Amino acid sequence: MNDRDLVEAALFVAGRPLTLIELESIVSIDADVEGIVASLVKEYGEKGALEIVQTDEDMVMQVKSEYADAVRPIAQRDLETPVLRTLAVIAFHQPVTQSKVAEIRGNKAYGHVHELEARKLVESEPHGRTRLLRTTKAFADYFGFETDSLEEIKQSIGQLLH
Amino acid sequence: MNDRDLVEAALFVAGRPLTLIELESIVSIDADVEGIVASLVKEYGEKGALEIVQTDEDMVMQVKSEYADAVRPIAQRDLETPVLRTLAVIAFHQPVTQSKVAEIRGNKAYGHVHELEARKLVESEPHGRTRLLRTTKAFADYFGFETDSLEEIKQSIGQLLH
Amino acid sequence: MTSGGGSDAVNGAAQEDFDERSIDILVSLAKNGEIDPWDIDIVDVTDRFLARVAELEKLDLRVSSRTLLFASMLLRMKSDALEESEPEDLYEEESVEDELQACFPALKSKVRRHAKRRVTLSELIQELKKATKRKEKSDVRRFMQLQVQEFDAVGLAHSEDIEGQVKHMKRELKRRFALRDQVLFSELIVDNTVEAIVETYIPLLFMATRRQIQLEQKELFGDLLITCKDL
Repeated sequence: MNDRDLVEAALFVAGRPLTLIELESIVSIDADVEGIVASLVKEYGEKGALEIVQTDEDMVMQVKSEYADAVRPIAQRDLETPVLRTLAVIAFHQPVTQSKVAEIRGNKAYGHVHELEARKLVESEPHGRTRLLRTTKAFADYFGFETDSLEEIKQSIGQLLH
Repeated sequence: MNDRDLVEAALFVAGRPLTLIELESIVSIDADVEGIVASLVKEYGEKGALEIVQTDEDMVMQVKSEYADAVRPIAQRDLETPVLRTLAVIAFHQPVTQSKVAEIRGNKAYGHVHELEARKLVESEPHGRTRLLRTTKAFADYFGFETDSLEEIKQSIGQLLH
Repeated sequence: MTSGGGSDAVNGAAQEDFDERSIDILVSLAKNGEIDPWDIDIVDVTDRFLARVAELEKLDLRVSSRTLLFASMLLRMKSDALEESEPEDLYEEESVEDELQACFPALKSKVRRHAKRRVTLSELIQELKKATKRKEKSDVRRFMQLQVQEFDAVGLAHSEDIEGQVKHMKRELKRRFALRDQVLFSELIVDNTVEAIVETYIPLLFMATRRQIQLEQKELFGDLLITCKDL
């Protein structure tokens, strides 16, 4: 086992940016992690579909941008389809009651709303015996809306729908 | 964009075994996917911490086993502990009915089996009113068993248990 | 609330009495610690509820027929629960005394990359389109169900002479069981209307509760297999 390979393996499995401290925790005590990362950045940059990108704080292994679109359908999404579908319904009908969403999406929607709230993509407030749901600023950021105004988001979605 | 890089990018983002058909869906129409995979297997095998492993049906990019333990703490959890435990019960008692697994593991086991089947680690066939479960070749492969014989797997697990 | 006996089921009070009795059974299960009211396992509750129903032989007939319907609803919920398990179940805490806890770490998986990518806006829109289509379909289905619901199965069970139906069914089954061990529900249906199906099903439910026959359904929505136990 050499330190270069340990850093490579770590960047590969993490699937997210790693800090120097995290990398240092797995290599041998006297390893020059910064030097290793710098040489990996160069090596990956020269050939293949992958790259290692380094910022001040951290470094990440990812697909070079020219290949990203082509392989997107193969990568796993961070929202499961049923949950995503419930989110789409909320975004389009918002502000909308939880019971209305359940009527459209079935009882599983309660679990989905729970997950979407935990992910902070949806927020709710009490509304009679049910709850009123709307998307959050984090939702707008996630999907690249320039605004977090509910009306404008609904309009954009409406336009894209037709 | 070249086909070798597309295959490499696809194996990287997938994080799971891909079939030839999946790979063929993203490369150019006249690409020799089998040839590309064979040469990637060789190339990765010669250096670095990663490997591409090919079975009859599919191929996967993963960390070489000598680096696995060192980077395991950094890797994102794959199967949740309760699901792993259900898988252990199936592997140890197989072939075993779904109802027997639910008896041991509780009703949550039905959801777990669903996930394990989707991951192709477990397969089932109808058996009266329930289903008979067993582990798959992918299971043997994923957990590093040298054989996919149910008897030998059960024996190995039995040894680990005691 | 008392369980079992004390029947003053006069017409108007019948519905209330039924509700009370069914709930009573559940409450007494909870009191005896047989179910945890805060953590209802529908499969387990159904099994225990049915077992308790079988014990309460002295129930007033009308109440008992409603209770059986209640039990059949529980059974339906049970089959739903068995059919699909919510994803959040996957991540529930496990009890520490699980004997396999210690063993599994010994089985080490290969280390692969499990990163997930973000969903794109166009994927969100695609899902919205699918959700809208599904909704339209389910609205059509609901409209069709409404037509069927005009027939009140519960009312029928309540007002008809159940014991008479049970007797009739017993005769019919004895005749068939004389020749073989098992009979299919579909063979007993003379007329393929909702009314006829319910009229055939309810006496069978009674007989099953009295352990005179056994009802089995090999697959969801499949035919019922009737086996003679003690006719």
